[in-house]
Amino acid sequence: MSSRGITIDRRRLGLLGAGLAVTSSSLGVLPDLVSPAKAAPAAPETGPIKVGILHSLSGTMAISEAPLKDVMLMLIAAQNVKGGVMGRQLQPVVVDPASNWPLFAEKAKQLISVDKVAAVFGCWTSVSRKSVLPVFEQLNGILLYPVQYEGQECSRNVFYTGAAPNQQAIPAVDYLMNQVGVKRWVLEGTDYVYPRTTNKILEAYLKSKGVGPADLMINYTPFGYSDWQAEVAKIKTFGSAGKKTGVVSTINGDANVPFYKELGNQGIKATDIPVVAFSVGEQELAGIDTKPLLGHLAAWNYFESVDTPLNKEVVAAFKKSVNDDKRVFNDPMEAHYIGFNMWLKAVEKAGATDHDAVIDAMVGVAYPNLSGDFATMMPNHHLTKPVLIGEVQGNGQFNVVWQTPGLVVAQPWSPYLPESKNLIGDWLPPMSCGSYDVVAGKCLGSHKA
Amino acid sequence: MQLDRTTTAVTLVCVLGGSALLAVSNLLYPATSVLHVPDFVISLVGKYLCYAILALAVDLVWGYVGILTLGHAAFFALGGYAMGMYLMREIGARGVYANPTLPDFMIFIGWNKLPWYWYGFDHFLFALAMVVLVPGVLAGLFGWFAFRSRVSGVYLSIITQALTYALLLAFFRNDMGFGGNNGMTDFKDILGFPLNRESTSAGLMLITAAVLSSAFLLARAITHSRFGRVLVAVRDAEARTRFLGYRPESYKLVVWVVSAVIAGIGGALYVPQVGIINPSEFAPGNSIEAVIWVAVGGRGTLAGAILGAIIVNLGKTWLTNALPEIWLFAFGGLFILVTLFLPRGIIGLFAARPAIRGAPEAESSAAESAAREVAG
Amino acid sequence: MTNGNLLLQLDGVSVSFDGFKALNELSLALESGEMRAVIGPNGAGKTTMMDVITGKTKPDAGRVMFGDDTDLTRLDESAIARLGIGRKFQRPTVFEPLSVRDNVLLALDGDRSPRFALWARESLDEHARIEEILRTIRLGTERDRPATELSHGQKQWLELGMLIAQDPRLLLVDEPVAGMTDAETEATADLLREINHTRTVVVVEHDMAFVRALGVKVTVLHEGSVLAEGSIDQVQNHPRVIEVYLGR
Amino acid sequence: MTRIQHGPRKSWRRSLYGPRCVLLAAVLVAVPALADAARAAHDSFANIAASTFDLEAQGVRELAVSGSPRAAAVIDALRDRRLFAWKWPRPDTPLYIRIDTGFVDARTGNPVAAPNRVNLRQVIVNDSVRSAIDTAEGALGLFSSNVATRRKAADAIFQTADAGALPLIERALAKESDAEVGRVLREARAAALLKSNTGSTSERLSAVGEVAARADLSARSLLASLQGQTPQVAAAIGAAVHDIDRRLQLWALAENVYYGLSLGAVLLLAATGLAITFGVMGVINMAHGEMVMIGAYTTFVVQRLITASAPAIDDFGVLVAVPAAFLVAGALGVVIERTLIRFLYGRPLETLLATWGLSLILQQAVRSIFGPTNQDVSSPPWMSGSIALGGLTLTVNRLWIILFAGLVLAALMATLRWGGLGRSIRAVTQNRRMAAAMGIRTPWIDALTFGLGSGIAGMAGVALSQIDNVSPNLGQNYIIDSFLVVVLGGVGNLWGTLFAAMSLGVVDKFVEPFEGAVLAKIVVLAFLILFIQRRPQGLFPLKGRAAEA
Repeated sequence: MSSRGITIDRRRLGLLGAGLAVTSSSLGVLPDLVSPAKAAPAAPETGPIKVGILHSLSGTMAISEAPLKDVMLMLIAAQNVKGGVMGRQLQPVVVDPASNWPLFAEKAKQLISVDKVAAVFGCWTSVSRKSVLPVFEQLNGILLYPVQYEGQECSRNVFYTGAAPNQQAIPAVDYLMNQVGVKRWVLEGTDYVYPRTTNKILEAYLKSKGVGPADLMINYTPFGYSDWQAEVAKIKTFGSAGKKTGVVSTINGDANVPFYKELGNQGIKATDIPVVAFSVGEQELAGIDTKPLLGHLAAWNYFESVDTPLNKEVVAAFKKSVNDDKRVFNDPMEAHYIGFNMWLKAVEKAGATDHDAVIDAMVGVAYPNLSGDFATMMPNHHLTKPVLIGEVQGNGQFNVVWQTPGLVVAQPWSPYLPESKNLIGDWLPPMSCGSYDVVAGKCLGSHKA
Repeated sequence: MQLDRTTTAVTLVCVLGGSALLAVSNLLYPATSVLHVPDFVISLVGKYLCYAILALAVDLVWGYVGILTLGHAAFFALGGYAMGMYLMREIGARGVYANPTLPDFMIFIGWNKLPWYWYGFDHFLFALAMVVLVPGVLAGLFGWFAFRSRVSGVYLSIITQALTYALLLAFFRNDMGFGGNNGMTDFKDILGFPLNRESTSAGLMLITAAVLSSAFLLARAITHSRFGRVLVAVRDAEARTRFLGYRPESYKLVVWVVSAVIAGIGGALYVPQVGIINPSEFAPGNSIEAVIWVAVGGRGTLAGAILGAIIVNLGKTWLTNALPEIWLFAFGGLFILVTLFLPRGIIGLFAARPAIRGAPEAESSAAESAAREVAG
Repeated sequence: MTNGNLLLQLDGVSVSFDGFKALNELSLALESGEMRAVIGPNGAGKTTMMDVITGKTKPDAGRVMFGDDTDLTRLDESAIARLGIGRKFQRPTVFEPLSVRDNVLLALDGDRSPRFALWARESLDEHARIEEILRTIRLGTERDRPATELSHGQKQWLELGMLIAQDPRLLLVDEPVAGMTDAETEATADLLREINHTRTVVVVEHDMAFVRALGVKVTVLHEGSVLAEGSIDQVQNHPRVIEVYLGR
Repeated sequence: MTRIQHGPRKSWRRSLYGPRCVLLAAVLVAVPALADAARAAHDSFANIAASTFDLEAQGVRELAVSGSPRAAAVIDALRDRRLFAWKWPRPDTPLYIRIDTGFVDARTGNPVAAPNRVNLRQVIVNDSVRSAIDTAEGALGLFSSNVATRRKAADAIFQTADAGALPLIERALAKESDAEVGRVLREARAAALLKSNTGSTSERLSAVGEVAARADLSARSLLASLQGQTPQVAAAIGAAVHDIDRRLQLWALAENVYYGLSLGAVLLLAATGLAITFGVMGVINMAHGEMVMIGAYTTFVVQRLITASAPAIDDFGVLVAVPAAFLVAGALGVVIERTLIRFLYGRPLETLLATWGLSLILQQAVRSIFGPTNQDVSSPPWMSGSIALGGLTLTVNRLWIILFAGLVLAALMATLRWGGLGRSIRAVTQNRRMAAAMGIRTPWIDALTFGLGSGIAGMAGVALSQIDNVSPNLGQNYIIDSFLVVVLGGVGNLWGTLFAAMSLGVVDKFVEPFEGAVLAKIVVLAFLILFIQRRPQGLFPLKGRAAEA
């Protein structure tokens, strides 16, 4: 009897039923449950303009993403003081995708379809971007994505304010090749899409520069890898072939500290084998022992240390807004700064928050970089950027040792990869296509607007 | 018996009725209406129902045979990957590189030919078969080894965790050909129904509800059969059942495989609704989370598993919005409170007599064996 | 003593747990239809002997022949049980959450395969046998209560009932009357004798009065091997037995 | 066995303004060749602020040998980015050094009125310049009175193998008393000789021999880098390189074992605590990893406190942290046992769930207190760098960890065997009732045992803080491995734990080169799953009635 499922006495059965019923019906009122604002029928033309902020505030990615939320809040507050845009105030809608990729998609849906935000600033990892991409394309939203990434993507609904590979990786390699005289290359990366693609591009690029396969070593390690002994020893041996050797590191976040420590301990100094990293910025250096990293390099489009009045002003404003002097300002934060201001301009240009209008208006908008000169939103929804090479300093900051003479135009489709060498993205009519095959003369994939 | 039927009825009504209600108000009422349920709520509910299926699978093995599985999310994810592979092939030439056969991520890592284990996934039925077979076979092998060599109690729990952990690492590797860390996403349509259409997501949710209900009925049928009673017997006094001439291992194996398959189907339904499948689904934490859903709802009461999954996830959705930093405290606290003060879960509160009076004894016997194993 | 053929034969069985010899060259023969009482001080190896017979423990040396041709040491518990060897534990172990009749139902001899269990419906014959057994163990009125609610004595009886349901050729009964009232003990003795009409029984017991009441051949174990064998009076007067029990 | 300090170099500010300057002066008087260079002192600053790094590096070399009394100070300033030059490059550009009080003229060292920043640019260095600075340092170090410094300098000279340094080396050799340093200097000379395309074939051949004798990577890379040699020499070089490679391969094998052992040591540390709580008490503590994490954070806090209060013993903060971590984690363990675990004895699966919940709480708590970012735990000099043992490079921090793991295990075994607590623990685990009857307060012993296990986990955290990130998720990465180690080794058997940890480490490191790090881990896991199923009791099962059933 009692073994058969469960036994209920009649008095309480009602309760149980009620319990389940409440649960199921409560799903109906989820919109109120999950978002403070009541579901509006359609984006209102009056009242505050809502801006979505989609960055992980908890979980493993919180380290990198939480500061971006602070930047956005600062920018929005500042803009509201200036009277908002088109006479309307801006209202931030912050959600926490908790470093959980499916949750990113869910929250994106909520922001666009329930909160009816005018634009979303968010995502960090490639996988989070990939998981929200279909949502933005389906609901025709606007995403401003502030992080350097692997490229090979060009969506109409996304504005990539971070660097494409040719705006970070390739100049860095040029620097090592020409300024430091590196002849032998180690491409060391964490095993996920960004390093894989970047290294593929670099491999092709280096080959095109006449680097033989014997002088190229590519190596992948898992996330959070901490036991670098063998790997570093490999690099050491590889570097003992009598040619100047350099390491191009696409190692992700947490694995970096043990890596540099091991380098230091095995006696590899930046002067022997320089390491240039693409994922190590001020935020990553904050609060780690930088001694082992001294003199190693990083390639970004911005460093907090760049010496321009505008930069000093913005950084100061940020530190004030979070009233913490120890907080740092890094490349993706600058990207958000530029992206946000570009979006404002676009809204004013379009005279509305209507997505299609804004998307078209964005292209061609220019705004000053914190590192000087102007960033322009190109028809491929990427920015023109300067590329800076910085050396790690004792104080967790970078010192710029080299900088591209001019601005670099992004190539989301790498010309060094066979599958994408004929592709370009151009969202201006007549082309209006994210992946246009200039040879076949037709638009590939489903990116046609 | 009478009362038990009523519980079942209540559960079915709530699952089917509730979801139907939502679907209707989503499709019939215009977006302007107050009664309109936004699209994302539908996919949200769909997600919850998938979790409920997973919870059901966990309850079947934990509640009735006392196998505390810390790796069931692995079967869930495998089912999801099987479905994901189908959806990937469905994209066809609409991918970024317009390659009719190769998924984008393969071109990404420079493959020019489809690996053999991707063959056939362009057929929906084949994919469905895999959804059932892959988790089933893996569970079969794993269980056959484990149960035959009488690995039990915490040891079993630990190696189930190791299993899902190993799979996690494996699927992270890009060379595996399953999209590495990014997994698979950007799906276009399923059986020709575009995934981005409201009616599709509503339909998927309804199907999920239907599957959940039938899984519930199946599980109920199993646990009510003589087989089910043997399971309880094995859970509480495995040695005794041996001396009665039963082979506990074969009973465990059967229910283990069934449970894994249910979990796999849940995963298959999960993927089209959340639009992405990637290795993070294998994370050991997910499996343990599923166990706590069951614990909250009430272990060994199938209805409780469903209730728990939905309630906990509602709380998660709400908390991650309202107070992100509180979330982990609340969730962790839930584990402790439930195990300390609510060993029979929410349903237990309603049950006149212990739903599984055996539970504490069951544990203590398990404990003794553990104690014996570690004695000295 | 009946002069039937040998049903069970332990032949030089030794079991040792790191150094400590639980069974030491134990040899013991049992005729079918016989009831045998096994006594001995703690650590004499009584329970270990049962473990060996039922396949729970594999001996380091020696054979355990069941009938003429089956060596039990090669089989596992469930196989041995299906050969027709039933065991009752010292501490009554029944399936607590299951109802009394379900306990008996699961014990009824028959197909033990999962496939069968999945589709099995309770047949009339099964029903009849369950009712009969419930009557024999005097739990008819308790049939639908969960076993966990039974008194200690009732659990002991339920377990015996399950043994009967198994319909074994050989019963191994470990301290059946531990913690029973005199009346219950009396009844249990009767029940065992009744069972013995059709089956071979081995009773391990401390309670001398009970063993005397059974009035059967007694085997005394000491330090893992047979110390003495015979009627209760014979063994009680056996000098070495006295020495072992009373010490010097 | 020679000890090379690879750790972060001390800033010149400390080292040079003091004895080094004197030393430099000494060099100057000692070396007439440099003295007449000094006459050209005013030029020697020309390139120091050059517009290209190559020219700048050139400038550093010039300045280093120029013998200008300001050389050390200027090079020091350059390294620390305190050197400022006229924005628009010109040979006689004014050079300023920023000091705390203001600016001084780089050439004279006299204070100057703060120049208008607008016209100044900070002179920056990159790696090529920095290596030039290293050579300069080497040049100066060669004449140190301290043998170790000379040894280091000689090594630096050898590494850079700069033909221009030949005369310098010769002078140093002439004065060198220490045999060891002398050898290195001769090697350096040989290297420099080979670089400079001077010297007769026979000289060059012997030089090759001398360099090859080092038989290490730097020798190999030097030889491999030599181009356009006479066939005879080239052949000798080829043979030498091949010979070195062959030796290195053997060493590589030994090195792999070392890597395996050090990984094993880490696993052992992480698992030892668990061997107590799980192995001895049978408590499934999923929050074990968090105990390790808390130990690591304790290290962080202790270091902070010491830096704040007693900078003198800064380098030994780690040592202080060991007992601290033990106490903190141990105390926490006792609290947990009293408030949570004890209600769950005999219900291992519930314990598992509850402690998992606990681990989430602990992680989030640490995240809220210290923030989500990694914390900065620095490695003291005596724990960084590496020891060269023949062809082996043994990293010092790993050596310490291996040693530490051994000590912890030994101490634990001793406690269990001879300690009063250990006796009671064994009594309780063997026969609780009897122990209680004999007046042992079993609940208290339970608490202490759990505390002991947690405390050991805390000490593991101190070690891990030296090689891994100190972040809230630190423990997560070790919990599964720890359980597998304990189970593999045979529960309740410390020797088994030791053996299991070490063999896992070595296996992992030997699979890694072939399969890559990820697959290595997977292979090990798969192997473990199968193994545990074959031998549920682990490598060293406990026999006995208890273990049966």
